[in-house]
Amino acid sequence: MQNGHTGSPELTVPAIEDLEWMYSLMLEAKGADEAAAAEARQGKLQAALYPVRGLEGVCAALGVAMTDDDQMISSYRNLGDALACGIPLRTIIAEAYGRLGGTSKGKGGTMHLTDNERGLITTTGVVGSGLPMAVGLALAAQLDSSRSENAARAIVVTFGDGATSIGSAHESFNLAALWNLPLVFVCQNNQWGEHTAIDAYAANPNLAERVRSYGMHAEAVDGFDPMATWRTLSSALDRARSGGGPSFIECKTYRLTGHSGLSDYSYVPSDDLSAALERDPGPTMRRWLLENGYVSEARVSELETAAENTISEAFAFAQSSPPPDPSELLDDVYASKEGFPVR
Amino acid sequence: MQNGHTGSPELTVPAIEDLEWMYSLMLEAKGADEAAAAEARQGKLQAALYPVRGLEGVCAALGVAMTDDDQMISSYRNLGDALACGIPLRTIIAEAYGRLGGTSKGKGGTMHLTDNERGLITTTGVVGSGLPMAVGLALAAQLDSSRSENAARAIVVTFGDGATSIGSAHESFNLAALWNLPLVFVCQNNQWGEHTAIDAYAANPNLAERVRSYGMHAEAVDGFDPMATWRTLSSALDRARSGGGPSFIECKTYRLTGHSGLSDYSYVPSDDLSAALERDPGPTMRRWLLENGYVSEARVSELETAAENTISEAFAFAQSSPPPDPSELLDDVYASKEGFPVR
Amino acid sequence: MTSTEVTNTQGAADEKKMSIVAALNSALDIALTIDEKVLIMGEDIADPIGGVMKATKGLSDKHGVDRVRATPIVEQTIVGSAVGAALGGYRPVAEIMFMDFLCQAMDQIVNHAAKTRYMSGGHSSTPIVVRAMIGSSNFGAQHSQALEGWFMHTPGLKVVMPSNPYDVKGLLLSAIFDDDPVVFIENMSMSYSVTGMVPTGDYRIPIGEAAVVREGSDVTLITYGAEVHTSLAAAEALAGDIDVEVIDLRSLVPLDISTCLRSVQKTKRAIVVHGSTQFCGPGAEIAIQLTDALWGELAAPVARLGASYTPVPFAAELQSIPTETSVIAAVQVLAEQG
Amino acid sequence: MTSTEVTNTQGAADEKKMSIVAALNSALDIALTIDEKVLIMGEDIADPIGGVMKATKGLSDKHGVDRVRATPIVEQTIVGSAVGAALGGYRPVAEIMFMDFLCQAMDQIVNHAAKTRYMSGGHSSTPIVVRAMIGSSNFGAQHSQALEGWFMHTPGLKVVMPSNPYDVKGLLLSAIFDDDPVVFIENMSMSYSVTGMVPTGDYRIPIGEAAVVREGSDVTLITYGAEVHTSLAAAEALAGDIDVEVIDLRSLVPLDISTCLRSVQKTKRAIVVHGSTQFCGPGAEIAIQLTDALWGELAAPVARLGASYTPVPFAAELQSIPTETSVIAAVQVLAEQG
Ligand SMILES: Cc1ncc(C[n+]2csc(CCOP(=O)(O)OP(=O)(O)O)c2C)c(N)n1
Ligand SMILES: Cc1ncc(C[n+]2csc(CCOP(=O)(O)OP(=O)(O)O)c2C)c(N)n1
Ligand SMILES: [Mg+2]
Ligand SMILES: [Mg+2]
Repeated sequence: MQNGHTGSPELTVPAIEDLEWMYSLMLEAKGADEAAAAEARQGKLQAALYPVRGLEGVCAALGVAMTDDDQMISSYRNLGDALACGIPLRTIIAEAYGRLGGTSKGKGGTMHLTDNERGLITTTGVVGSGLPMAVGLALAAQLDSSRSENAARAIVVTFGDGATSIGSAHESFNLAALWNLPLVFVCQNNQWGEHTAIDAYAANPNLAERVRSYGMHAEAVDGFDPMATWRTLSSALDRARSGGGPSFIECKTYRLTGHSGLSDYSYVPSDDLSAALERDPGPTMRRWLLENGYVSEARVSELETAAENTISEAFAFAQSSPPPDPSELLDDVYASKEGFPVR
Repeated sequence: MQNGHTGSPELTVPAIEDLEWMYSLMLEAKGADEAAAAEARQGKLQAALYPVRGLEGVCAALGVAMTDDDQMISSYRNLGDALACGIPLRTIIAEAYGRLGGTSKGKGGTMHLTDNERGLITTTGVVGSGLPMAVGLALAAQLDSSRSENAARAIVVTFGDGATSIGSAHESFNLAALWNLPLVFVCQNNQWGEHTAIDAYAANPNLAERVRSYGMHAEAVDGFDPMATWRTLSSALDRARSGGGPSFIECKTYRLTGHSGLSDYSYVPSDDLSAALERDPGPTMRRWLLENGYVSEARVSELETAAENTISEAFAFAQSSPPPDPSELLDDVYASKEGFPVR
Repeated sequence: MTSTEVTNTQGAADEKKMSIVAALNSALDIALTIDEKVLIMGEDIADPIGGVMKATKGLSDKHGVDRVRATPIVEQTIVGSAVGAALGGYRPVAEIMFMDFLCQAMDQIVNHAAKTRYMSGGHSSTPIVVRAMIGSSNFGAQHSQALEGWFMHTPGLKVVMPSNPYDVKGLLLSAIFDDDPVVFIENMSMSYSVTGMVPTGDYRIPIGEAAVVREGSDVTLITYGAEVHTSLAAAEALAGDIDVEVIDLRSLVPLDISTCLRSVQKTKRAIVVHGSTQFCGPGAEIAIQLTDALWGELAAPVARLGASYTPVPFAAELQSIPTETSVIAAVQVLAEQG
Repeated sequence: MTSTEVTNTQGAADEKKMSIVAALNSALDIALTIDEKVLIMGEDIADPIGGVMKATKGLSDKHGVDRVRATPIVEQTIVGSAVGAALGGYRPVAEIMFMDFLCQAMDQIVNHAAKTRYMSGGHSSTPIVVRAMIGSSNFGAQHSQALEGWFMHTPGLKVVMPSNPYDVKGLLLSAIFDDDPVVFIENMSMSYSVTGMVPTGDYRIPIGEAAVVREGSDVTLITYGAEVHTSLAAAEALAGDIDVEVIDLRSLVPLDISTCLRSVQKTKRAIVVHGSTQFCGPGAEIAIQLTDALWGELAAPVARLGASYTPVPFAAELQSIPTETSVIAAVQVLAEQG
């Protein structure tokens, strides 16, 4: 998240620096995804990759809406979320290479980015499993704020549309509402769960409507519109921080690539895909920034160049970061190694 | 279920023989629960017991609404459900004593009554776990009916209000709706999950409203009114059999005893309990039968005596039924014993 | 009853006769009192009922329903939210009624609690305790499983399974203040029937130390949980004839194999006795470790006596779990061998 | 590759080179064709994608989406509805992508599928197959666990874990038509890389028969799944120096201990090699059974080589699972012993 930015919803648009940061995040997410896929295709990177394409605007909006104190739990499709927390791209990429410079010393991999200082508390590779953990993290936030004068913090959990099918999501919605937790459920609805379209797995694909019936605030927003998403997320986060309870925000987008880095997506109806590509959030934001005069062509180019540099610097850093020593295999299983079997 | 009764919803009330059968079931359920608790109190019966008290009317209505072909999955609070399927009380009680004459040869116990011929396909002791199995059983029914000229059958799954919290329920609601299954979710809402009242565990205690949002028919009915319950269940079952898809029927009652056979329930607010006892379905049905002239006082007494006899005969049968031989320990783990470890 | 050193930080002199449930309650009360980061979550745990076994009786009244939280029936989310609260700086204790229902929470225990430290490269701790109870055959096959073997087979978890009120309290306090996730297993059969003198104050028993609960020279019984009592009864019955040493492991991970080795080096004969399924169970691990370490020194193969390869039967006549009689028989067979 | 008799009921002469995925596909296709009660359920299994590993490619087009059903992301209900459909007379195959996600379905597998026959006093059968895949460290610790030990420790389940296309097809067909629930475990690392000649028609390999896949006289490696290949490679590397026999267990429940005994009676030295965690894992059971049966005959303790007591690390430099090198080293150590 942007240092010091409070995500106030009274502003119609974020401050210029935040707008620029948003656009940069979108560029970095897209560019890094592509660079990683290229590396994987050449066999130079052995990692599961889940591109953010289509969700960049949601991640960017989240990054500005969250304060430094807010915390997040993310899932495997986490590159944009990690950037939203302010994690430097190079530690994200180093983790993908399994290097010591990664967020988790190379032990977790792409699906398990963690940066406690920057508020990315954990990342799960299991669909839906972030939600119960977010309930507990929000409970911690609620208890903390009831005990101290410090500003309340909100918890964000991100997950896909497909995750709403699984039992843990249901249990968590009820509990968050029951306990009035400072929790924002950010559903990154890209209309697909791997190869299955939402209409094929949900009897009622209106997810916000479903979650509203638990007795919590739930609304859908156009996730291809970064400003609208920012406003909706900001007010959900404000509500959470001010004791107004949890929200479910369904950010509707469309998946602009395959499910994973190298996977085929010829099954995606081409009309739907091209309609979605028309609304590709990066180019949309670029046009909007220019048309509304928030930034100049020159500044946009500057940001674009900077993003490219950040990306190449990140890959260079990752590739030159040393891997963990084989002897580290047995570290970090427990707080101390004493007494445990080695095999 | 009553032999040959088709549960047609056009009738305002069931046939006289069905009404009598309903009243008898209610008497047997209540009387058997009490007799079992007395035996347990004296240390003569070592079994977990979950009395049906308060739900007798729902079970009786279900028994008449279901046809012989319909099938049920029940839970630990199953005595009334088992009677609804037409299972003789004596095999139910023999199972509670762990005897060969029980529905499961004494191997399952009170929480695991099974009688495939009479349509009680399985009984689970795990809250909520019956629902996914019912989805599969309903799928079997749907596939069978698409392949044969035989009458379609409906599947019933019974569970408590507390079970609606757990993840498996959510997954099952969506899947039943998505696949348009011939399945009736019968929620036996007695307002309590063990010691926790529904308002203390559900942010929105309007369960029918919650399930409606999955895109299926959902309605609440007064479970203390056996006729209203019968009508609602009958039409849900008809809808299921005729391809109209699943329903969620929330039968609202109140728990008239403790959670389990011998458990304390002083925590239940006494006003609520006495208000509920006013509506105790057995006495209510008795009055209604007499007031409307469906049966005479004499016939009612006859039914009451018959029920008492059935109960004492059931306990006598159970107590005289032999236990399984110790050597049967290793039987029934697999279809054949060959090759498996014994310890 | 145990040889373990006791760290008694308050009211050292005060002792009271306690059931296992009372010992649990006392440990939880102390933990809630001394550290505001301690939380308890579970079904029906708030007052007035205070838990189906009453282990939390009085605690929500005393410490508030914010910290002693009754939940809906959501095992997965009870454990999952404990994991989340732990990541948020708390020390949650999740109560799961019957161990069988841990099946609902395996993802949070195994994929998350056990792995967050490792997957974060050591940056995160998940100090949760999952308390769960092994039921009894009166409840049938879904309320009576002993599943400690699964958790032993899952790196990242500690596994504790005490046999008496003193150990219960000292180990539960250690578990709560341990920085790793602990699966803490209780036996329903002992909850009220096993009592003992327990200090009323705070003391800790280190996780990972076994106790020799009966000395003997002929055969070693290595056991834990409720089977400690079965084993001790068998040992008493055999006294004079066969001199049986009994080891109460108390913790399964870390496993105190040294204490076992010292004993079996002396007796040359050992049986591992447990209530969980014998096949692929804890006894296999212990037996092969002993065999390996004492190769050439044993008088007979290390034997095992676990539960039969069946679901737990309901009928009392069907005995799947070791009994005093079956332990005695196993000891007699072993004593003759070799 | 195996010594098992083949029951080939159609097109006996026809064989084709198949990957493991092709063998799975062929088995499923045959099962769907010969018995209308066979169903398949799982995430993304319908065409056009035909499953994330493409094991069901073409099957929903051929047999209909009624019988090859793509589901929402609901592991618990995939397995639970398989149990229900089985109780309703069908033979469902539930596909769970990664074995780690079986954590979500443990209740249905363990509390229900494994126990319905017993709890019903033998009145019910639950003929389901749960197919699940062990992933790889490239996916991290939540997509790479080998959990067969849990299922071996659960009475009521059969557990199958084949190593090659021929066995995959013959065992999957047996599993589908078996009247008991079967957990059928695949290794992602072999899905496409291991190929072999496979009959195109129907044949069955009995569940519970191991195969001696390499004869040798000095040391026996007892293994299954992907580690069969690691073990064979190690054996080849040692050829001329140490003569290694390799046993592919193929099924873990029932466990063919007789084939192991015959081999170890000859070699007097054995190592159990597996990809699951060594501590409290399958190797412990096999090792102690061998020790017991061959007491006094072994030249050295039965050794084990399983995964380290860690979550599976992501970085390629960290090796938790047996490798050709570590198997070779273990064989060399054992050959020197005794
Ligand atoms: C419990 C579980 N089941 C299955 C998977 C395999 N899987 C990974 S991503 C995915 C699709 C998830 O869809 P969605 O929630 O919409 O998120 P998206 O990938 O579209 O961002 C599946 C099925 C998993 N990781 N966890
Ligand atoms: C998964 C699971 N968690 C907890 C329990 C213990 N338990 C048995 S009954 C019950 C309450 C269930 O309430 P409800 O669904 O309303 O049914 P009722 O008992 O009121 O009929 C609980 C918590 C269980 N059997 N299964
Ligand atoms: Mg999606
Ligand atoms: Mg209830």
